[in-house]
Amino acid sequence: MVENRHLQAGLSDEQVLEMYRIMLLARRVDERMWLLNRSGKIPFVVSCQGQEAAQVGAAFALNRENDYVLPYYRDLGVVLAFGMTARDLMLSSFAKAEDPNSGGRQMPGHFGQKKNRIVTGSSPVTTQVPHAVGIALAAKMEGKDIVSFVTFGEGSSNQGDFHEGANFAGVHKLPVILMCENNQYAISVPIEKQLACGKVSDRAIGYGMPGVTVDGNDPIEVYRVVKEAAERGRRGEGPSLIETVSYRLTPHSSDDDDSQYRSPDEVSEAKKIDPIITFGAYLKAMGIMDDQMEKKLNEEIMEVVNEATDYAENAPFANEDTLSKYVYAER
Amino acid sequence: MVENRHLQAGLSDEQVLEMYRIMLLARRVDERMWLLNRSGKIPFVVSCQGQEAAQVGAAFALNRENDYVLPYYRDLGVVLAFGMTARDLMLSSFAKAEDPNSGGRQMPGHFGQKKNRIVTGSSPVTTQVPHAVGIALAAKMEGKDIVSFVTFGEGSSNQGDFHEGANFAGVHKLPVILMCENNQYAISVPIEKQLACGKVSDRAIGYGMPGVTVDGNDPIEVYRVVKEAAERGRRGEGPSLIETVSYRLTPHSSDDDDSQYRSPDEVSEAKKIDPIITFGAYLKAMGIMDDQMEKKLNEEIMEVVNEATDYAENAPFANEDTLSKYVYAER
Amino acid sequence: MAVISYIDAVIMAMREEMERDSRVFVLGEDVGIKGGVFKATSGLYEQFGEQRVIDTPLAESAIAGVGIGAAMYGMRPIAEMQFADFIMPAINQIISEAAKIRYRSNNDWHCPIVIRAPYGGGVHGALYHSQSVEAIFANQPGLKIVMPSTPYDVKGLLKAAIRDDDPVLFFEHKRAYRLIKEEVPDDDYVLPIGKADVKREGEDVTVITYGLCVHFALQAAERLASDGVSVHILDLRTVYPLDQEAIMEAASKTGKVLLITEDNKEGSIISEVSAIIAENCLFDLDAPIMRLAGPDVPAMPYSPSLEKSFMVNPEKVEKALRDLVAY
Amino acid sequence: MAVISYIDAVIMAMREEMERDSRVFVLGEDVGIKGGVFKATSGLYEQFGEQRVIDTPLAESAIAGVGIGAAMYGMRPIAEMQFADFIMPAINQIISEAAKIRYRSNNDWHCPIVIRAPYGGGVHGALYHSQSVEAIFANQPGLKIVMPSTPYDVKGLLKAAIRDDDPVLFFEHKRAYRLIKEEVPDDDYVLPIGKADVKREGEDVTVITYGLCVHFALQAAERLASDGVSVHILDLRTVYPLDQEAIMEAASKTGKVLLITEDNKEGSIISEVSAIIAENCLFDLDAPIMRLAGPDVPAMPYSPSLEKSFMVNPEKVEKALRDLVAY
Ligand SMILES: Cc1ncc(C[n+]2csc(CCOP(=O)(O)OP(=O)(O)O)c2C)c(N)n1
Ligand SMILES: Cc1ncc(C[n+]2csc(CCOP(=O)(O)OP(=O)(O)O)c2C)c(N)n1
Ligand SMILES: [Mg+2]
Ligand SMILES: [Mg+2]
Repeated sequence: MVENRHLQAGLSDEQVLEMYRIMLLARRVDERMWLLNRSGKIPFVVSCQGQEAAQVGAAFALNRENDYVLPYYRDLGVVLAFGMTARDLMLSSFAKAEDPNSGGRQMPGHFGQKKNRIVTGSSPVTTQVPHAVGIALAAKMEGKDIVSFVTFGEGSSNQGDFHEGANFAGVHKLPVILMCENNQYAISVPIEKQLACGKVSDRAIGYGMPGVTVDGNDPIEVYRVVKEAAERGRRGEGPSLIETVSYRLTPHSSDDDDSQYRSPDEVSEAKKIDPIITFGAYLKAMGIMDDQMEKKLNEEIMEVVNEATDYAENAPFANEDTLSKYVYAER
Repeated sequence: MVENRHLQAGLSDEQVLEMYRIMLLARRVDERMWLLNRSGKIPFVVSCQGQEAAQVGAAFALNRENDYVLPYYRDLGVVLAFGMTARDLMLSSFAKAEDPNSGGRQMPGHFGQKKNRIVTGSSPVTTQVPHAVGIALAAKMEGKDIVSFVTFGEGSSNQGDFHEGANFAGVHKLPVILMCENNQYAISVPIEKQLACGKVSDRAIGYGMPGVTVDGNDPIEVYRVVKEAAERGRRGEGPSLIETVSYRLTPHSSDDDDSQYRSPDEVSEAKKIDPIITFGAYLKAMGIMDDQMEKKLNEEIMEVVNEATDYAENAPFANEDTLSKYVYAER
Repeated sequence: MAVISYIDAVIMAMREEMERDSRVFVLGEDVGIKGGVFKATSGLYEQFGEQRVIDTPLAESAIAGVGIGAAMYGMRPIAEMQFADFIMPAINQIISEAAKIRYRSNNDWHCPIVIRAPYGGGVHGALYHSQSVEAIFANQPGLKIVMPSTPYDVKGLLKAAIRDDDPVLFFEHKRAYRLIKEEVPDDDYVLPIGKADVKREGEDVTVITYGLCVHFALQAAERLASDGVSVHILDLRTVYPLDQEAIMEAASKTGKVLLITEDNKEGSIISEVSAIIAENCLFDLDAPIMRLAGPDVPAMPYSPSLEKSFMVNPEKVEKALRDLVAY
Repeated sequence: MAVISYIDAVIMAMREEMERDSRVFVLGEDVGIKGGVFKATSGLYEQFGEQRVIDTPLAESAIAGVGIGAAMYGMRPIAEMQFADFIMPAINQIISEAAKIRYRSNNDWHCPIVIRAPYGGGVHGALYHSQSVEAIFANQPGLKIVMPSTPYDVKGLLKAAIRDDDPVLFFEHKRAYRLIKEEVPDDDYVLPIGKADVKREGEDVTVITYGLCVHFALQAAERLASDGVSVHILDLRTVYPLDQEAIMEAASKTGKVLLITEDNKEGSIISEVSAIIAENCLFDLDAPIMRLAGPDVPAMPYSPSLEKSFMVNPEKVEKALRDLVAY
């Protein structure tokens, strides 16, 4: 018999079902984007596939009414959990004026939505780490009970900004959670050519913070460690580094051909432990979801995805006149 | 009875005496620079005082005919051990044309001398770490038995370039020795406000390299660990991180007033374990040096320092016409 | 109204703004107990405490990046770079992040940070403690770059920068810190960012410059005045984006223009000033647009002979002006 | 002699130099087994092995800095920045180190590194995959910046850059990679860095530009030719330091000058070109020095409507030229 792990971790049946729903929504939105890209309707996709469990597990461990998130480009699961909608994401994919992330100015995957405390991001990797530290510092100055949560890839953990940001957070004991979504590749470069340490979390001690590595395919385990880190932060004990290990199930982006550098076998092995499948199986084993519910959930989600696609496809582009707007504050 | 530690470490009596001579020379050159500064003859000094043991101990552990060093601004002991002369250093202090470091173009402490494989350095801290990695990479490509040795302060270990350089060296298993001369202050900022980890060497594991912390006042101990690191590097086992703990006995530089941020007591406590004193005492305890030898050594060194000062003071400045030389290769 | 130095105006502006708005705070290397290596934050640590005057680790990209995060949250950080030369590790944060936050988010987020740094030469600072770095940033829409020449302007412009809703680079000439003094009002005033200022009215020849060179130009103008030559001097004050109207007006007024910068010549701020004139009021000119600048070598050397030969000074300005008048 | 694309010329130049000199090696992100995200190092890994075609960790300051160290040792590294936009974290290494090594060591050390990066827009790359970054570096003596427009120039100039004894930034227009093709000799030739090139002889009006805009200018010139207007086109090729003589000659020849860049206008390369003309051959001009450039917004947006409105194109060039001719 499968052990009930979510209750132990403090998650209700409703919560884990909701987690699964968001993971599935992220996956379906992502898959739709690939279809749209391959049919020439949108120029670019970068995927969350394989990382939904880590993203949604972590988001649920935060205070989604109060905390700040600084997601990286794969974090569909994080932003959906923090209130962004499928429609918002599709508007971004189609680069339409109404896109709340950027009004169609940025590529998809460059999230930002102030009302949900999703902090605007750029393309150069890892710049968001010091931003997360600054937000935690500001919140601390104001005596607010806020944690900031920032993610990045394992390749990106080699940037100077990771080091400088983590060190600053450590010295000032700031409530920041640094989560490295280790998907084992940085475009074509495997982790052995990116880092010489056994685990990304080995870096934590150098910043005087705890470091843990968890199975990124297990949303409950990710929930548990992020929850702990958030509590630590709220208690004034400082930052934490969490590494979630999973596998990038798609090519790096729609511009990449991953058959150039990894074998189809390796990918199909990883697909066997796809978190959408394994977490679905867990919910069934727990009796929280049955086949019929699953089918219904899928149907509902497809409806949402279809509606979002149609809406976004038909929405207008930004007017050319807006090109020069918002360089500086308007008087 | 004091234990004979240098023979155990593989150092002969002559070698330790030579180490002491160079430490003392570094100290006396440094002291002279302060005098010259305070009497208005040179605009700037930055000191090695308190770090001579670490510097000379490390240099002696290297192959001084073959290895490359990338010293930072305090490393008088390293460059003297690698063949730079007191005269060269004084020419640099007086910014004279004949200065081999830069022809008087750079401030003192910005070392560089190709014939001795002392790699030219700049002011922005820690940029030399990736350079050391590149030199090790190049030497490895050419199959040469060369180690590169790079130093920096503990404050500087917070720069992105430390992280990026160390990681590169770790991934490519390059023969680089990274030595952090931890003197407990970065200008006015004490180590607790610079790093949250217990030891700078705690950072090594994050780059898959060994990290060790040693007493920076003990040249024999520093010799031992650097020797080990050099051998590791030559065996193809990759880089090492070494932290030498000592204390900055002077203000940060001639522009600094350290009484603003630390107590005279703290400084005088540290002076009690000044490596010039303690290592001198060790040599006497070992019967390698007696008072008369010490006196003679001091006299010889003062003669060298006097000669160097006179020579440099009387040497000409670079001609104004040379201002535009060496921006690019001359045809 | 007291006579104060350029650096005192820096401190006064920050103190007043910190008193006025609790969201304003300072971060940088040695800005706390030491009060900064130039003493530009002197007294602030004592008055506002270590929560609002933060000694950071030695890491410029984090100083900028943490400041940017705090600014996005809603604070008003003033980040100090110890020397302008050491802003280089923070360029990615400044250009990729601060400058683009409002634009890329379609006005959803913004980034009201001030980044202060002492720049400029003539202090035996050698290559890495003497540079003018403004040209690196003067092609980045979203940024504003302020470079005041006088204590009065320092106070009014630094206060304006702190209240500005967008990122401002505020470069202070380190040689001016204690050299330049004047009367500065004790009360609260701000000066408009983006506006140049006529520092001397004249009829025969126009100088357009900024920073310490304004003073060199004023001295040269005095000397020429005794020979009956009247020099018009425009102080750019904001070097990006430039005040195009003021530039055109100043150039057209006399028809003879000398542009001055302490920076290397090629690709400097005054190149853009020249291009604005050549594009908009070419036919008002009676002489080529002349430029006086540092030579195109990497940065000024330490040795006094070479430093002197690099630096602009009143004599060089005077000579250039006489040549131009005689043209 | 075969017709090859701009990107094939990049590969050919590197391959030939790697065959010729064992000190030449390549390092960067994804340059190895993948052959680069644009395939600009395609085949090199197979031919020269992983020792000479090095996949680095994702860290640009290290890519530049390790390359600089190797260059000081005596190697000839070619460092690839995956996109020019991602050169920002490496700026400290490039400006503080590479550019100043020869000067600061009084010629004792030098740094023969080439840093290649794809730049430019028109590929749906949005803010961070479309930028022109040359102006950031075009005020740094010690650096050379090469930006070729054609496959022939790419091959000759990249080979020259690799053999150069000083650091060279080599920016390749990513939209040109597969768009621009021409005959390129198979044999070994180099072109001089620092020299501009007349791409079309004409009598009535002069265009000075570089990169992809050379092609827009050539197309516009064709259209004007049918109306009897003859356009002279100078391709800068090296944008720092500029070829002042060629600029003056081209400007003086027709007396009407249009300068073009894809970059934001204020503070761009063409500002310096304008300043050179205004300083040296003002009285040869029959019209103001006109500039056509990207608007002063942080970078070009993703949405096709906005990207199109940002980019220079042949129609915009044609219109500007007709205005200038009519002046
Ligand atoms: C500073 C910078 N350099 C290069 C790139 C190009 N780039 C985009 S994603 C990527 C790989 C990132 O790998 P990793 O951090 O492991 O994240 P993953 O994509 O695997 O989730 C690279 C090199 C970039 N965006 N920013
Ligand atoms: C990038 C950069 N930022 C700031 C400085 C100014 N600065 C020079 S030395 C120093 C402190 C260095 O402290 P540490 O690394 O501990 O070395 P120490 O001087 O104590 O030997 C600072 C901040 C600099 N040289 N480079
Ligand atoms: Mg990855
Ligand atoms: Mg220190």
